[in-house]
Amino acid sequence: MATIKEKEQQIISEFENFDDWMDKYNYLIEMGKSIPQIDESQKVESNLISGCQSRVWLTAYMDDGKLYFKGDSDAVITKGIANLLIRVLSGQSPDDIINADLDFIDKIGLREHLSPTRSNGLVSMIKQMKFYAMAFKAKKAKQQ
Amino acid sequence: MATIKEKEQQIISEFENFDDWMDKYNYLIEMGKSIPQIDESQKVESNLISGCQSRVWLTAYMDDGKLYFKGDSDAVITKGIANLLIRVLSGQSPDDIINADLDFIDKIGLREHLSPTRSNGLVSMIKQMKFYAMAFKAKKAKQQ
Amino acid sequence: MYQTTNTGYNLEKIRKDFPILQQEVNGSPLVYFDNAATTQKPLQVINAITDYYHRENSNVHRGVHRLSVMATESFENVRQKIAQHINARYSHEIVFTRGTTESINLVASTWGKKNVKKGDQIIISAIEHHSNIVPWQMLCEEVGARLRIIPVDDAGEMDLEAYRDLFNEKTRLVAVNHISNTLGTINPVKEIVEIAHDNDIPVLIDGAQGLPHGSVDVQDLHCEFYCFSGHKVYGPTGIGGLYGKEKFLEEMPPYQGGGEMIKSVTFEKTDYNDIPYKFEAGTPNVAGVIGFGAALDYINNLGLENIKKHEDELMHYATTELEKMDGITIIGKARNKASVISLLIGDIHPYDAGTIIDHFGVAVRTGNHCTQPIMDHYGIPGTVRASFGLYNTKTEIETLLKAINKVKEMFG
Amino acid sequence: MYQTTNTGYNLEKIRKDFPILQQEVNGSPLVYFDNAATTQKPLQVINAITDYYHRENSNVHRGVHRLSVMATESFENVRQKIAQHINARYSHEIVFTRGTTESINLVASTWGKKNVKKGDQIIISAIEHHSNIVPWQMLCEEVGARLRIIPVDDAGEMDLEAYRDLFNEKTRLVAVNHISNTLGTINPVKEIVEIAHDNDIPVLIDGAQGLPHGSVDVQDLHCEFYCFSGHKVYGPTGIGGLYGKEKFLEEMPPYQGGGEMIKSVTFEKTDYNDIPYKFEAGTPNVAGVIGFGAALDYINNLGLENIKKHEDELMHYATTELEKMDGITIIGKARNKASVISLLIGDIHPYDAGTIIDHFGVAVRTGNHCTQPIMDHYGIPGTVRASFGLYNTKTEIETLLKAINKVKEMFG
Ligand SMILES: Cc1ncc(COP(=O)(O)O)c(C=O)c1O
Ligand SMILES: Cc1ncc(COP(=O)(O)O)c(C=O)c1O
Repeated sequence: MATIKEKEQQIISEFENFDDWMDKYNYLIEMGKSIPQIDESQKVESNLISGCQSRVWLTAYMDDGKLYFKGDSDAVITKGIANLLIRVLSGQSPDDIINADLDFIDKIGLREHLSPTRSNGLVSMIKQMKFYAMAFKAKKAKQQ
Repeated sequence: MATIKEKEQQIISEFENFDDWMDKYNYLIEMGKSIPQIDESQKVESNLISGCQSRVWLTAYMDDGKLYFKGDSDAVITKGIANLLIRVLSGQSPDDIINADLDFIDKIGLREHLSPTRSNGLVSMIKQMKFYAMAFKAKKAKQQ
Repeated sequence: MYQTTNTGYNLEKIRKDFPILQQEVNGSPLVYFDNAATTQKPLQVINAITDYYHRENSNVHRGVHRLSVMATESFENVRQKIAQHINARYSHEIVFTRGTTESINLVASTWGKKNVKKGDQIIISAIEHHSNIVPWQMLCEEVGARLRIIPVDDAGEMDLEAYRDLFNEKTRLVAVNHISNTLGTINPVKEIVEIAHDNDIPVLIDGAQGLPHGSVDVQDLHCEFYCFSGHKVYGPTGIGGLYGKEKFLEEMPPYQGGGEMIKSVTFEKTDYNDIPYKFEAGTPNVAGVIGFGAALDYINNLGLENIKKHEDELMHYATTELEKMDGITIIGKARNKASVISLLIGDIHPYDAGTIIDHFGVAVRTGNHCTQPIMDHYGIPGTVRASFGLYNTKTEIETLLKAINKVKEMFG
Repeated sequence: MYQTTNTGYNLEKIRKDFPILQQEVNGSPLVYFDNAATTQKPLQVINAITDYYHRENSNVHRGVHRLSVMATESFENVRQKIAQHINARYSHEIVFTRGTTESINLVASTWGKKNVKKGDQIIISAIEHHSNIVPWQMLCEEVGARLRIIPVDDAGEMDLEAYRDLFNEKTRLVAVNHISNTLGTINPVKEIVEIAHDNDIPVLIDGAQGLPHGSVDVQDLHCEFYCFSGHKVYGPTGIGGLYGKEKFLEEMPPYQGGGEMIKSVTFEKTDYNDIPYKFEAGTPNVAGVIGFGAALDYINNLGLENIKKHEDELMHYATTELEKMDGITIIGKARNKASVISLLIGDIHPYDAGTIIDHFGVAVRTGNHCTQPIMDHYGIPGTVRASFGLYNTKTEIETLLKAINKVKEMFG
């Protein structure tokens, strides 16, 4: 399994192929549309991260010491970016997730979507992912 | 007895003699100091017009259809200007007092002391003088 | 250069007054269609603020020195100018606040707390901005009163028959907006006030969008309160006002405590100042007030009727063109509308649409526009909103149409 | 040209940053000694406001378009800058308000109403600004609590022994000023907080005069709340802030209702936003915030220590010279004093003195300085107050001394 850094680098390379913003967004839309990530039955209040502009749903589970995420959003671009984040963080260890700085978002020119004041739900989604990582880590520590 | 306009003109002429602001203020100070207008015993709450910067006391009485004022202030310049106002309005009929526009204050260059926001009490004093005039007029009308 | 049938309205010259419009965004000229959120400022306003700081900045009221006298005069002149602009009877009926939101809160926390009791009712409409909902909700919660809602039909118009029926012996206040920031509906406020007065109930009007779009005459409207923001009418941020009928302001308890709003203070007893000062505790936003005055001068120089005519022209043009396009739903079709258009592009999420439109340099707003209940009414998460100001052009609308076509293409 | 022992403090250059200081008043160069009322603004601040309106003006938060993103970033950067400036732990501990007065009112009407009940007591001092008296009086009146007053001695210092004795099981809050605007006393706020905390009581500090005169470290002070105004620290009017410890802000009910401060609104139920937004209803004074940030940059560039050293020098020079003159009484002689001098000239009324001094182009303040109780304590109607800022000079003080001599001559 590739590390977070390796996966980030992969995505950065993919985005380097795009000449203009429209190609980039078309790719995001593609990703947002093509990958259904979460069951409709899981789109419930408790999995909802409300942003003022768009809504994000997130679920997580632990398997063999790694954390896996599924996500969705009512806005396609938000969903596309959410999927990039999930691609990078899903399947990693809680510690790596907690420490990830995710600056690839910056490098591929989508920083503004992660502004805390954009309220598309993505900033809260990252917080929630790290929160899950901390929670699973604490649970594991207790069990040992 | 001179009319209000005549008295205003008199004061304007007096002030035309002054070359600079200092002479003008010296004259005001003179007037403020030399003319004790009101009995100490009358400097009571009910005669007080409170300004935030200086305090003004005012009393009034009616004699033979004319209204007479006495006034005082804890600040000398305020007192000087108060005395100018009294000189002009005292001994006039209620109607003339109500209608007086007192623009001589402007002409002798003391307008800023009569700004409603200067709060030396002078604006309220003029209001109070006109209020007395209206009250005495109403009383007289009733008696007839 | 710019098409307009509005002779005498020199759009080219007007646009030069707004430095921000000369800017490029994402390589395209900025098209600013977010005027309902806030308007851009002409040089006349910016310069008035600069001049104030260069020449007379000082704390107002009670100073004996020259700067303070000058600043106070400029400050109070604007109060008078606003009073004239909305035809208030007295300038002391104008209270300076941070903006519409604070004006409404002021009334809720002074007049409201004195007059609204347990079991009482306050009437608002289904098409209010959060700023004209939440203060009343908070008041209701505190005293145990409740809100009654004037329903709104699908066109975005209030149901006046239903409104009439809401009155009963528990009604204490009607609070409605003059013009909806989301749908553009120009509400029949004069009639609303008349009906309320037939029931002896006072009316507060949220005029945030009323002041920018035509002339306001509070004596003609007969409303008890009218609330407005400077930044929505080409003035600075951080300043606005509350008009209140003298008698109402007189009887209201004070708002915030502090300097300016008192006559005398001892630890035992404090005497409050006269209106409007009773409601203006602390150092006011003097530069903001000066800029607000310059903004009113600016629009009055252009002519309120001219501005309205221009904006209406833009709105009708945009509406006609949008209705020609496939898959566009315009939300809000009141007969009497100001220059605000809310729309949906197919079932494309407003956030997606707004993101793409931004890349064409066009600033539209997306989301619920702080009017969530009316979004819930339509069953939608939000809209894309284009709102036009006095400097916008038909060419700019064409750019928007192009961007919308691109959105359809990309998400189609 | 300007004498100063403060090497590296280039007064001549600094003065060029302040366009208003180039002005004449009554034929003499303006001498601005009313800095405790409000300070003048450097070009850096004025330009920041102008730039903002020229380049990024937009409503903040929640917009997806470029201007809104830019404005929001600039806006939030200033929040962070302020947090750093006063060493707050988190930037969400900074709430934007109109100024100190509103910050105090905010705490009184949220934290206060929740925590102060009938019979409770609030401790303030005899030397507070009306803005730190009246909000507590209003709160006390509403809930049936009462004020306890820390006495002040003739030098203008609080009696800490008496303060200690004021605490009892009914005490709920201590609210005191950092630096007195009338007497210049720098109060021992750290010790005051310690004593309060020994009694488990939170402390609000009125920092209106604290922020302009030295560095403030809220974590070192350990205070629960710290209130300040932008316009007193070379920033614009209409903007200020409240620092509150996270835990306190979290637990406080919201302040005003409206846009920005909510997460979701239905007519049945409203969810409030996180701190600090919960307390920031309505469109904020964005340009004011930007200018405030520029002001902090400006004083930090000069160096807080340098400014303080310069101001202290002016104050000591003025004090020494005034003490040499006959018939001058300086009111307030605390050992630890900021650059504020209140004085009486014989028994000449302050209004008379101020009027004459103004004719020399010197702006001093006269009156009770919104601190009537301390005037009552001294049994005087007011004082003449000269307060120095970072741009003042010894030459200017000499002009003041000349004017005072003239006052003595004219009223002698
Ligand atoms: C000590 C003190 N507290 C409070 C205030 C009130 O500040 P503002 O008027 O900016 O709200 C001032 C200034 O007037 C002050 O000097
Ligand atoms: C109809 C309406 N009411 C109230 C407001 C609130 O105005 P402000 O944010 O200036 O307080 C707005 C603007 O956001 C509005 O459009």
